[in-house]
Amino acid sequence: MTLTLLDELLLFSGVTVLVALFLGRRLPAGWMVTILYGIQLLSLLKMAPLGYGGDPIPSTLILEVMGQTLSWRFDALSWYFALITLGSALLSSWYACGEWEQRFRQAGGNVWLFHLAMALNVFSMLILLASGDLLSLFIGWELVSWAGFLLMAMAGGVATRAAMRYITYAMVGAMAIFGGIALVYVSAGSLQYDAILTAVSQMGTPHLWMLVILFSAGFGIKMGLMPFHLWQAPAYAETPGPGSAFLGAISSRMGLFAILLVLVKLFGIVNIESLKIPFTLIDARDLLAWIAVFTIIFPTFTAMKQNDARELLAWHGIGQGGYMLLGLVVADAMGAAGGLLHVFNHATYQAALFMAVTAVIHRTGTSDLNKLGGLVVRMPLSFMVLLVGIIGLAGLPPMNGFVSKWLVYRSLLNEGMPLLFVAAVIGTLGTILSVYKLIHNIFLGQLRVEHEHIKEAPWSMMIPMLILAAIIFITGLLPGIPLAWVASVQEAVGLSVPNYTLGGVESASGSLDMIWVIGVLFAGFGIGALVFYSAGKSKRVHQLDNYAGGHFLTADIRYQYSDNFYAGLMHLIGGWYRGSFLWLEKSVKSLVEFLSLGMQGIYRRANAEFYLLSTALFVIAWVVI
Amino acid sequence: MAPLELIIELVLMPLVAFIVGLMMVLMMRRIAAKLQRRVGPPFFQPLYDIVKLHGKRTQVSHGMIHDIGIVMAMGGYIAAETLLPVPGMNGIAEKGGIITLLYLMMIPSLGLALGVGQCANPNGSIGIARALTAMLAYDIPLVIVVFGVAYAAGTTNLVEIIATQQAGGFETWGAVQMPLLAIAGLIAMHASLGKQPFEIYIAPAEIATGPMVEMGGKYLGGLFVMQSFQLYTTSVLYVSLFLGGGTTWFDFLLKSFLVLAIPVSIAYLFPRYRTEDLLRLMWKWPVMLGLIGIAFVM
Amino acid sequence: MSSIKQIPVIEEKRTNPLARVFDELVRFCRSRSLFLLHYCTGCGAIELPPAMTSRFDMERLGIQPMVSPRQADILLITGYVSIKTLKRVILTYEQMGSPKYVIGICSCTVNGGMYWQSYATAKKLDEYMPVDLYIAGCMPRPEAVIEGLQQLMQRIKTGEAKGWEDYYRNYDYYLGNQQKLFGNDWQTPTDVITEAKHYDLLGEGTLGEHTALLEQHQQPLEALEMRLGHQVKEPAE
Amino acid sequence: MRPENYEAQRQPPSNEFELNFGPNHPGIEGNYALKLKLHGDQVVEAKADGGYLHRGFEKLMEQRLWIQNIALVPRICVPDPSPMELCYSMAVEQLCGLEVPERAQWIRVMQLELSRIAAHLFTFGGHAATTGMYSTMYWGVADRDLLLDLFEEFTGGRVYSIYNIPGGVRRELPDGFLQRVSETLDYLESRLPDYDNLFFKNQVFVRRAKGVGVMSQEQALAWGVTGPNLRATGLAFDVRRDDPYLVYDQLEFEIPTEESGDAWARTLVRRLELVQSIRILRQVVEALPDIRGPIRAPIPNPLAWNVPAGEVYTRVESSKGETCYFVVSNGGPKPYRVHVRGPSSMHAVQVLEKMSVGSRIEDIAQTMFSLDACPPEVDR
Amino acid sequence: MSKEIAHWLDNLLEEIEGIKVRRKSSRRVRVDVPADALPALLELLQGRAGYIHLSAISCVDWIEEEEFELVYHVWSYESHSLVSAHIRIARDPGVYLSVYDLYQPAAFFERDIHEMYGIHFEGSPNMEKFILTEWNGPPPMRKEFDSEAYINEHLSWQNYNPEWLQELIAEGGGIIIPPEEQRFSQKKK
Repeated sequence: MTLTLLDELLLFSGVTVLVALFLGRRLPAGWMVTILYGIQLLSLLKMAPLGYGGDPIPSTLILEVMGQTLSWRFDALSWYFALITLGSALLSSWYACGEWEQRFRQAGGNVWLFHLAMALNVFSMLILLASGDLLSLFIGWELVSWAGFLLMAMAGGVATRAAMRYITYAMVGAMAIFGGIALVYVSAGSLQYDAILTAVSQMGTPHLWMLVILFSAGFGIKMGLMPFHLWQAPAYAETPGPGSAFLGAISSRMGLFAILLVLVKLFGIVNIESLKIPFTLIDARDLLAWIAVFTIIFPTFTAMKQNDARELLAWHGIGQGGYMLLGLVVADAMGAAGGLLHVFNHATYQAALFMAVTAVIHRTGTSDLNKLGGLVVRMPLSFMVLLVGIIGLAGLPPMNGFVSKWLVYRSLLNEGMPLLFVAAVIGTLGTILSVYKLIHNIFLGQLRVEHEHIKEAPWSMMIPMLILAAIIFITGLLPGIPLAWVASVQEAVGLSVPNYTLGGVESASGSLDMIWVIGVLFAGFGIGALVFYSAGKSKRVHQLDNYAGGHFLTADIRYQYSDNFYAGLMHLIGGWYRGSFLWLEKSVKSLVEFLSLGMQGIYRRANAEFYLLSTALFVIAWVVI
Repeated sequence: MAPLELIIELVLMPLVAFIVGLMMVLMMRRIAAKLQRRVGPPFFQPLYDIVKLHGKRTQVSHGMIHDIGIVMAMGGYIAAETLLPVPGMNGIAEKGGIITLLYLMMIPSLGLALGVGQCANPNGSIGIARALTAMLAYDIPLVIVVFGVAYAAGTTNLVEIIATQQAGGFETWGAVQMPLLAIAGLIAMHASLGKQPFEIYIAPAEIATGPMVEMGGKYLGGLFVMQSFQLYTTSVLYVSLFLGGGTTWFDFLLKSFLVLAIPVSIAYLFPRYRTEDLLRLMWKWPVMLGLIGIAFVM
Repeated sequence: MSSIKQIPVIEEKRTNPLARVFDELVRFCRSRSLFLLHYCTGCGAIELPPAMTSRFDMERLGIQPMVSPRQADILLITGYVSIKTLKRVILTYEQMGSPKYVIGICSCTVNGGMYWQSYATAKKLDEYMPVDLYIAGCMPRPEAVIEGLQQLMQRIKTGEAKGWEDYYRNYDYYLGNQQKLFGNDWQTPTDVITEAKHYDLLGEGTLGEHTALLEQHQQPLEALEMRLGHQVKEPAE
Repeated sequence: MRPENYEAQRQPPSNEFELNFGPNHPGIEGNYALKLKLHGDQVVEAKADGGYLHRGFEKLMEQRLWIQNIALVPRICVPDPSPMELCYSMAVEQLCGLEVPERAQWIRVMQLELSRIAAHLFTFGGHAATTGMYSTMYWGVADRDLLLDLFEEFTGGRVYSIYNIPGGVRRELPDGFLQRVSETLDYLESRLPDYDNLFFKNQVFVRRAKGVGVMSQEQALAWGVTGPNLRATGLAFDVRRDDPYLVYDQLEFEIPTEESGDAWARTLVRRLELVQSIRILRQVVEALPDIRGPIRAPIPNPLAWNVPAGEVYTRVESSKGETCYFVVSNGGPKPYRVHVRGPSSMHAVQVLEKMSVGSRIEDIAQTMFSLDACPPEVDR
Repeated sequence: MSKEIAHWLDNLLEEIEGIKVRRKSSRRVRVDVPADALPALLELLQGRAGYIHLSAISCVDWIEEEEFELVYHVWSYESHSLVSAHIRIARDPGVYLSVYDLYQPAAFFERDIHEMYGIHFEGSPNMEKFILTEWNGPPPMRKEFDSEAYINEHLSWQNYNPEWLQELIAEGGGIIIPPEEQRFSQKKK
């Protein structure tokens, strides 16, 4: 039996888990694991032809369970997601294994558990990405859910509560998916993709409806789609720093991967589009698109109100997922390319942002936006990384986020969807507002007395951040590089491919060439700098030498404008934050609690989460065995 | 296109924009003076101001980002000018298109926001918060308008948008074809200029001129340059979208100045809104007009 | 002794004719574009709105009001300065970017005017900061203010208005007077001495006994430099 | 379920910051300061900070002759100096028992009312400028200049006229002056519709000013509010009518009131007072030619003038409210004690502090200008 | 003020012990009361006679009698008359009660008198300095504070002596101020 490249990769990944498990307590686990991630990445790069239209690589491992064949293989889609997964895992782990780890240990954290959880996450994600049929997909799905729970819950306290909430959601999602799989099995008689493809074409509308709802709900929960988004922000924000960078970068995208695989590849956008909602003009695709758009808007505007840097970023993570889904369900060549490219772009800048924020926490001990300020003079490199990240997140040139959002906008324009277009732009504007709040409250404004003597983040943390910043800029300058991979993904799932170039996209109805745009932009900066710096030298003054209506400022006065940053805006929209989804969640929870109370005589348990959890576990166990 | 020619265009376009922008600043101040029954500044006043500010002997900086912010504010507009076709010069308009242009026009705001943030002045920060809020307000009708125009033209390429308008003379102008969008665009443009009643982020009596509070010398000079670029870009963009661009420099400049004169004349007759009133206004009328306009287009 | 000092005119050492033309241009523009600081220090400010608005219209001379000291070129001291105001005026003056000009409007700035007996107002403005021009009167009419501003423009054009240089070059003298009035612990956030060094404006009178006194009690106001890496000064004990 | 649900749980709610509003700030009237504590854009705490214009007038006046103080008093309130002169002169007259000739009284009324119009025009300008409407300011200040021209003609001074002296007024009106007054009044009346269209009927301004700085009548009475600010809460009280001085009891005029007590009402009351002042002036212009006689009562040598001992409290309605002088003489050549009670000492300190709390930063300047607070009156 | 009201007011005021009422004009009443009776008087005036507007509180420093005179001017919007209540308190220690609970405007006047005369008002909401926040000298309005001496010590006076004036003086013209009248000489410099 010869090992295929995929086997090699999975093997390395498994070895990483084992190394973290058995050697992690004694030896410097961080460095070892990081190197092993590097090896995994190398072995993934050996599969690079996949990213340029190569044939799928199967695994030699095939299992037979209950008459079902379980198989694993890698195609362009899997490779693309695996690249992002391993890249972010490598950089997050690298980031973690220096000074951050020591500090984490001093603070009472369990470094071993952290690395183990990371390794488990990577391993399970690879398993999921490699799945060759629906059953292996489901197994991978469960593994990912539990591995994620481990990472989220490890910080204890608030984190555990958030993780419990997550796993509850995940179990509900799993049940939905399981239901979907069961339904598919009933109609197709098999869980192999080929069989399903043929079965889908013969399915009736109600049947298809059922499946679409079940799958998109199940996968959507992982992705944080509205209205199942509530778990995500607290869970990611409470994960230890590099872990949140990793999770924020890729974890939710597993949901997108599954949606891509099942809804786009197996069911086909055309089939979904044929599902009309009675008495309205919209169909299931529009429904998904609107869900995507609301997923963009609401979490983004919720992020604007956050006062904790990590919560703010985590909420944005949910919002950005909306762009990906939006691009995918528009599903023309540019839209799908934009959505898929955004997965890559989002992973890069989200990881960079979480890392920069973690660097700030590492130095100052807080991520409270109202307790920071003016750090740019102390942590200029972290500032640069955060700046690059937020430009990417906001989708402004010259960073990579612009390209993917541009593609999504163009597809909406081409397809003639004005409302979706406007809604997407509202999301972008909201993003700009909230990321400015982020960078302003951390790095700009008044430097507080207690931060007078802090230093720049250590190099072990700085280098991964700088690498990410470089990737963000380079893929912004040359979007053709990731677009090539995206194109092969599109081919693999049966979507049309845009006419991409190294610098962007060519199209009859308006093209984009980032090389020119960025070139001109930097030329403009150059001329601006020439004009500016030719005008005589300037002198830096102390921050207390500042206009204060003619008064003298002293260091003990807090004059940083940070809390309720967009007060004027909140006068209008503040009343719209009603927490309806929270209310919905609470009412469902109390309903379950009420039911469990009713059954107290039997189970003697009133904890809804535990109840749901155990039920779900039981169901899964019953199914799998 | 020959590379040399292109390079000459890329140099000339911002230069022309700057000079025309200075004249627009002058026009704005002269219109204000006329409405206020006074004489107004001399012809070269905008230039005097900028040269003087750049020639200041001591310049107060609050740090690197303060400097970079101003460079970004100027550079972003310089870059944006090359994406904005003028008669006889297209620059790289075909390589970016209108969406890119709109995004490039946000770069100066972002640069300014960063620079002001570093100044550590609460007035400036409030000003930036208000400026970004105003951006949220006027960009929504603006993108509706842009969507409508681009959809009607079937392209995001500004050169083609202008060409389609010029194809049939006056009747094919965007303003004639899509009057509702043109009105919505005018309101959005007025708001994007930040003049009364939409002047929420300058507001001297409230936040001591907001973002400009710590800007002096070349920093303020940079903002003056940015202002002239802003006036030029906004009015030329409007002319390109709705008034068929320009076939000759004469009608191009005539249209641009006339378009700019409308909001500027209105501005000095109004006080400023509160932030939420601005939002309410911008999200109500122009958005409604724009959406109806799009419905007609589609 | 007369306290109206002769301000030494420093010759510009530019020999390059192009640079001289450029200097000339900048001086011309400085004279044609004057930003007033919007700070009503006293009652003379009531005649500024008429000078600014439709009847006399300062803007036709290129003069316009500005809000913060950073933006302004001219500090108009409109009348008596109470000691509490004088502190703010000095702070404001130091925050303005050079070249900056001080105009003392009203007689009170010359010698205390009709408040010569008042315990609360400073009498001679030019002890505390260099004054480029006085416009006497109580209060001077808008025409007088504009006339004065035009004279200032003339002096800027010929390069005579150099009060701001005098503040750097004779800082010790001004600081001494300020310390006499406000007490020895007087300190503004602007570090005039380092600025003078930075812009090559150090004169013989910049440093002296008063600046030595200032350095003794000065709170450490080191500029927040942008630093890379780990070379951070350890916190002072 | 309110938005708090979305707030991160660990954040303390109080994240206030400090903002100094003035003295070098265009939103503040004159040289005055407010130290604000803000949360977002809401004012949590406001502290007035005065004394920037303190000259120690009361001390100065104790050191100068009775007649010298005439030159000092108008400087206590720069935008509206005439009531200060009058109030002081009335006090000295009452201490000495001087009878002021009738012609002088009518001329004084004319001076006061011209000064009131000028002050109101100035206030409109300032109020409009705080809301970003500079055209009104440019117009208002320029039209005020016409009144200053009149002042210059009959008193010799544009701003500080120093025209009232104990016993009467300093000099007779120039030839044809009344004609020019009524021409100026005609012009002003013709301009009022312009102001209405530009400013008072401007919907944006109305929207800005309504509901800003509201006080009820009870609050106004408890806080010691006087003048147009009190009338804007619905109480028709005017010292000119209810505690008459000069010849105001022979003149016909109304006391305009508004009910809502906000910045809008205060501005509107001033706008209506403008009409009443013009009406009074027209009566004066009509009556003055027929009233002949001396313009001042004979007074002793002012350089050696020992005013009889006693104390007196005089009140005058200035454009800002109730202006009072408490003058004590011990029979010497100089006042023993002069206490100046400017209306703004209430408006600019306590009332402004109380109104600011809970309001928004964009309304602070408007509140101050609509109260027409005059810092030199506070600081003295 | 009609005679009836005046009569009624007189009757009312007689309830206070040691009161001396002097009617100065139809709308001005001067009342002298002992210092400890003032709160009762003001309460009476405010509560029963409608004198709800505290126009001012004035302070007079009678240094020769070692007393401060405090004058409370209250105005009635109903009877249109003003009552000035005079009290005398000892100059040392200069402490008196606040009437803030009766009249809110008193807060400003009491604060003002506190910084200008150094009288402490017990129960006043804010006795911090307001105008003289950056003043370290004695309360300046007290009669013993000599502002000229203070100025001579702290501030310098413009010695205006231009050449043309010197020439005039040399020719025997100009205004020559004899040395004993030169109050602000430059002798200190």
